Amino acid sequence: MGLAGNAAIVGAAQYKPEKYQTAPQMFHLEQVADLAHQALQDAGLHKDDLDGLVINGPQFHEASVFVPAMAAEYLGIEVNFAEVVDLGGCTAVAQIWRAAAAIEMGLCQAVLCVIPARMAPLAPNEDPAWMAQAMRYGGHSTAYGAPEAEFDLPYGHMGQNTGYAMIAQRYAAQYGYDKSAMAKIAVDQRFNAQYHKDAIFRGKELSIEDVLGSKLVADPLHVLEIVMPVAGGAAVIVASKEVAARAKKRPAFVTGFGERLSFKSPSYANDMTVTPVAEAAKRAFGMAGLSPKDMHAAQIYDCYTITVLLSLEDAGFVPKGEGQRFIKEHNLTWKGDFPLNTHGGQLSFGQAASAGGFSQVIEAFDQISNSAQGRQLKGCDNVFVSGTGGVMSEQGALILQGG
Amino acid sequence: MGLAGNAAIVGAAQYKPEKYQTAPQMFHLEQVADLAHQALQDAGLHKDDLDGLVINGPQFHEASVFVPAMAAEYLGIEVNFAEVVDLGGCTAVAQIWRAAAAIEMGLCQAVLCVIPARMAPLAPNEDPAWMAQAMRYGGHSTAYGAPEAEFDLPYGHMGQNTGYAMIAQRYAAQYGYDKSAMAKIAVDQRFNAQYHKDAIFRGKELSIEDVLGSKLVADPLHVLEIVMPVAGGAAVIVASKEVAARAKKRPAFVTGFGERLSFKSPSYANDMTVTPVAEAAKRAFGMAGLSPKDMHAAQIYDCYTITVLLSLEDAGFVPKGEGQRFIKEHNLTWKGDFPLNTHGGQLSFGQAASAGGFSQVIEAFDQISNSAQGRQLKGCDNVFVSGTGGVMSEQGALILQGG
Amino acid sequence: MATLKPMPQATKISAPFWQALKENQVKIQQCNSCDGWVFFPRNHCSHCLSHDLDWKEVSGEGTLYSYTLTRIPTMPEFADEMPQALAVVELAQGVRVNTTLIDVAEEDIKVGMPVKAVFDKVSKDGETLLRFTSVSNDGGVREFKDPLEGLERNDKGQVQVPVSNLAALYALADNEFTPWSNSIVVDQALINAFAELSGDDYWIHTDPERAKTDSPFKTTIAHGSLVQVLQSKLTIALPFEITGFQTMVNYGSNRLRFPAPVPAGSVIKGRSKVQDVSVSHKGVQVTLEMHIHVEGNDRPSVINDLVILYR
Amino acid sequence: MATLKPMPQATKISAPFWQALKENQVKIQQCNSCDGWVFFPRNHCSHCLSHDLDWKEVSGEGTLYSYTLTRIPTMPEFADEMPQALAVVELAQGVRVNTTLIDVAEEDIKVGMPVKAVFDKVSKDGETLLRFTSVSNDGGVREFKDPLEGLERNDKGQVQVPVSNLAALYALADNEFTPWSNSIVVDQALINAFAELSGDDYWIHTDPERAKTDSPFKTTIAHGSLVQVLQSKLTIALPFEITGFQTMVNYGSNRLRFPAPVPAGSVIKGRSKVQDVSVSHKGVQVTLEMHIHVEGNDRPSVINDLVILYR
Repeated sequence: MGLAGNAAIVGAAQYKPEKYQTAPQMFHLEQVADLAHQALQDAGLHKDDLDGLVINGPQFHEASVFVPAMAAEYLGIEVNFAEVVDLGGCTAVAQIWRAAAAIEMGLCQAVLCVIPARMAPLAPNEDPAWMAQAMRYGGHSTAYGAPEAEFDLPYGHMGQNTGYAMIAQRYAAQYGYDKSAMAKIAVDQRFNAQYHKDAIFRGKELSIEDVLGSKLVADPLHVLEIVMPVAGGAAVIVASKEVAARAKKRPAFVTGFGERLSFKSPSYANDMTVTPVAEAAKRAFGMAGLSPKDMHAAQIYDCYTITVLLSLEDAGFVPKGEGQRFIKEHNLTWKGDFPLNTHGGQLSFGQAASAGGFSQVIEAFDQISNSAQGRQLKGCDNVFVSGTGGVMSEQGALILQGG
Repeated sequence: MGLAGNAAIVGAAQYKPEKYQTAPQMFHLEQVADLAHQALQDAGLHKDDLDGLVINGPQFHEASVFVPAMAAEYLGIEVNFAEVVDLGGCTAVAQIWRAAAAIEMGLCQAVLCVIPARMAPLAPNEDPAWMAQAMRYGGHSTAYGAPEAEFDLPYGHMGQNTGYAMIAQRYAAQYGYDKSAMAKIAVDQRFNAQYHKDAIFRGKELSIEDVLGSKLVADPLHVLEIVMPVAGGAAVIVASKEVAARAKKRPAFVTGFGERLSFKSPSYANDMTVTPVAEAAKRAFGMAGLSPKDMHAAQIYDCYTITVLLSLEDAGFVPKGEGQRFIKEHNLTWKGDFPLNTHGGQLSFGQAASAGGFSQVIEAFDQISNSAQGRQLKGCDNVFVSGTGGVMSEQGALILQGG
Repeated sequence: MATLKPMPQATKISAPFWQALKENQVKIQQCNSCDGWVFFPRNHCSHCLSHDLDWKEVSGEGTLYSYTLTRIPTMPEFADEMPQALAVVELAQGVRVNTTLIDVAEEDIKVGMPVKAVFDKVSKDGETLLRFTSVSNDGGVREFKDPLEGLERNDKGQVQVPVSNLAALYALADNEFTPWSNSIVVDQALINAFAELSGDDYWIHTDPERAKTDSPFKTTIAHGSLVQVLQSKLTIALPFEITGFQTMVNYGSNRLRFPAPVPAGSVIKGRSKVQDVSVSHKGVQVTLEMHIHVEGNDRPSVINDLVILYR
Repeated sequence: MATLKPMPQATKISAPFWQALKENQVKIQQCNSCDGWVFFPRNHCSHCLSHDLDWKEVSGEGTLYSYTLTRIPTMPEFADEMPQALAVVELAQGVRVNTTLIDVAEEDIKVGMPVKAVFDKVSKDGETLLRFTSVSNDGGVREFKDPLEGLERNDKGQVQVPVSNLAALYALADNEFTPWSNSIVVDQALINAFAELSGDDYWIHTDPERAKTDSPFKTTIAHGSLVQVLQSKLTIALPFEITGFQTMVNYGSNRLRFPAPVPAGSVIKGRSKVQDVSVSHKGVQVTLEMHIHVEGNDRPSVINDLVILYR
């Protein structure tokens, strides 16, 4: 059942995270082609090797429908698998396993996974105000009949911050809450970011006091425990074993994955503190025939510090309720005994919309392929990657292994 | 490679096609739940059997993003596979094989595939004019930087009719064009529609003279060779062999499939007259270990008569260039020697947006499961189904087999 | 009434829920097939998909499942409630509701605490949101507090609305017209005077003889813009005065329409209402919708959406 | 100029293509890495993804790959070209272009026929679409044909535009102001007369002594609405007259603004332009943007978007 491990990540590209105000503006089609080009070069492959495409569906600038067709035509490729994913921050992880599955089913030999996340230029007569208007409700749908428009917005429930904060509060009530342990997640990751040339917070070190002294946004979350949205974008090439054999870098085989979507608003979860990654990771480890202790690094989706805590627990790295102790007892940096988000995580690397999830995927590939430069782990063969969309609504897990 | 044939269609539901003006208006979430309920009843399954969801991504009324999460929450289900498809008229076929693949990978035991296509009610203060405005360019993107906005619309290239007409003209120049053969496609299908209680053109018979005497829209296509958009919607349950064993009806196993996306505008095709279904069908037949002559019926996506002609040829039912002769030499009705679109096809059953593609899938299931009432074929075990999106931009093929 | 905050729009499906709240009841759906409770409202059971649901009144009691205190407003419009205690309440029936907890001190909020419903009247029309509070608190209804209440009045009796009081400003946009103004007569002499002043001496305004035969109105009519400018002679008792601004600019009109003619000799009167209040970097913009009618005619002769900018 | 039809909006990427057309050249991109030709314009090669592309002028010759004749317009705005010969042309370089074939009789159109570029000037500004015609036809340029050309003129020299001629109506919205009108003086006497007539006798308009000290303008100023209504005295030479309608209704104003004051004694003048023409079930709506300036002031004192409905 599941994957046999015959598909691998063979190349990747990622724009340096930048503030929206100063980042280049490019059409999304243009970004797709540019990122594909860079990722193919990284792999040492040619465009004509591509026969599959996985792209983000929503929020594509040039079209709201027929997005795969428009993108494939623009790239000049024909594909046997034309896929969109609409899983928010889980999209990157979800793209990778879908590409691997298409390859193992024999549909494709090389699949482009891509998410453009720089802003497109405005038309000469376009009013930028529409964008501010569209963002006003923090991504919550305001459509007539949308449950969130009717039952959340009137009370002030919107965006992501407060949902994650409520999950943290519930966790605190059940298991206790150690603020400094939570802050340490951000601090250790910031340490890692100092070793990644593209991290947005490179050059800005951080202490636990800094985190706890930063502005409280929604109890118990401080601003330095919340990701910063940036412009960016990423592409990853997933290929068959045969194609991987002629790629430039050491491939990262996809040997396990899982996906779980449990709700939109965590208010309707069976148990708010048991997150969907539990099921996703269980399946991923089972598929790979490995366990959390076999992992040489964990690249865990980190929109908030609480996401990391719950993912560590629910993915099986530490028993439920013991995550905070674990965090304090371990050095989570790339130099430490539990290397976590060795690129800095999205908290310190930057979150380029749903392409932010690729930062974790690409860091896993960088570590496995020995491309992690100053932060390279020794003997990094097995890496766990997670993705999280919405308010822990949808989560995915990958096991990547050096081949 | 591909599917082992361990997943099957076990239940389905489909709204009767109705004119938009008179059809009930329902929220898309409401339609999803209602269609799921009906399809589960058809299968004899319970909501809690569902652990996978495949839904249309774009044009979902209540949300433009996080569509699977919103729909799953509304249904009250948790899923291990949360999928959207953005392949226009090919979406239904594409949903089915994705569901089957998820099942064969062991992710799911029962997957809901669903496309709501009735209109949602307008909010009390909502201006219906926005909808007319949005439809003004026939679904062509008008976004700044969209190639079709820049290089097609200024010349009048838009919508689907003229693209299909140009494909027909090219075909005519290469292979000749027999108007009455083309009209016969619509006529034979209309005959079939007389035997389906829900067909929109039931009670209205048609002759070749009627078709050729109907208004010419874009040479060589007459209005009676072009589908009529209607309100509707459909759901199909795909389940594992184990679940299928306890379903009410004879299951239709998915033993082969293929998908191919070649362009957005057929102007950029390598050869406009060789359509993507060629690759898709080849893969599907190969996977199932069957050939076109093994099929007991063909349910071929029929947005236009030309689509049917090219699909018959490119899917391998008849050699290239000989389709028109074949059509004249065979009785394509359910009573005939080559049963084609035995429900009437979308041309005579009605095209409910991208749910229209489900009419072919469901007719195949109805025939295999002996539910086709007055138009039931005898001994119908193997059915070919195709789907077509855009202007033959993206096509898919399914081989369904009674188990 | 315009409010600062997003308001729920009831659908055919959810209407009984909102109607019950107006009547100070919590009603949720229960499935007749599986007995499961359903929230938010749907046309099918979220446990078994049955369509056989009934609305049932429940006590509105439950426990606090989780909460957070917002230290930055989730939208600027919620600034007046800061910090909001955003909450998830689990009703006794097991369903959860997104809401806000009110009238509980920060230090007294505990996950798991028993809570009860508060019917919060958020508009004059009785629109009601379902909030919760500690069971140890009194009362199940929070009456609508008019944001204009308690504000001072000037000697004309107008409520004094500081330009900084957004809630009160929004409350002005209540879609209620003022009483009618005084009436004035628009006679031929006035029309002639305006014709001379403006230069618009078209016969339809100035030639009663010709109008009798040639005009569809069979008499002369006033210039639309004459009636428009006569608004200065119509004393309209706006119930408020905006205060505390640096400058007030008459921005012009967003819409000026002349839907009905004013025949010479007509008596006209006017009234207005606040159509919209909006806040931007330019300041606070108030749009007054001014209507001038010929007495006895339901159709206005002038509609003038006057925009005034305060900063 | 407003046009009936959707017009291409050049991007940074495609601008050289459209600019070349303006200069009666067909330029497409060629890849320096693989020699492949690229169309439509991109920032990378559609064959090898290289970013090393150059714009090359090509002959514009090719063959007709396919076509259709539209018997129902794809948009109402294309009604004047019916039947359009929508075409796909394969250039000699192998790339294909969506276009229209022009000046070829229906019966002469054949898939595979050799064709050549026609640079179709679709606006006064030289905006050019790339159309194709038979190689046996003359000329590579179709000059812009002003839809107003050839229409009759009345005795004032105004072009007569039938309300049914949509192309000509759209051509009116050309964003060019008329010449200035005559000038008139807005003196204190006129202001006083208006104050009396309208009832607006606020000191800022009527009390020169107080204005000297208290007004930010140090003198009295005219009422905005006075200046607005004086437009009747400003003779503005619109270059057109719309004809052939049943009724003409002065709908009012979509926007009325008073951006600059008019001090007493100022000389004012006006001009206008057609801002918009739109067609709906109500009829043809023409919006005239009227500006009134104090002589010597670049900033208008009145902006009035007057809406006139013809049906």
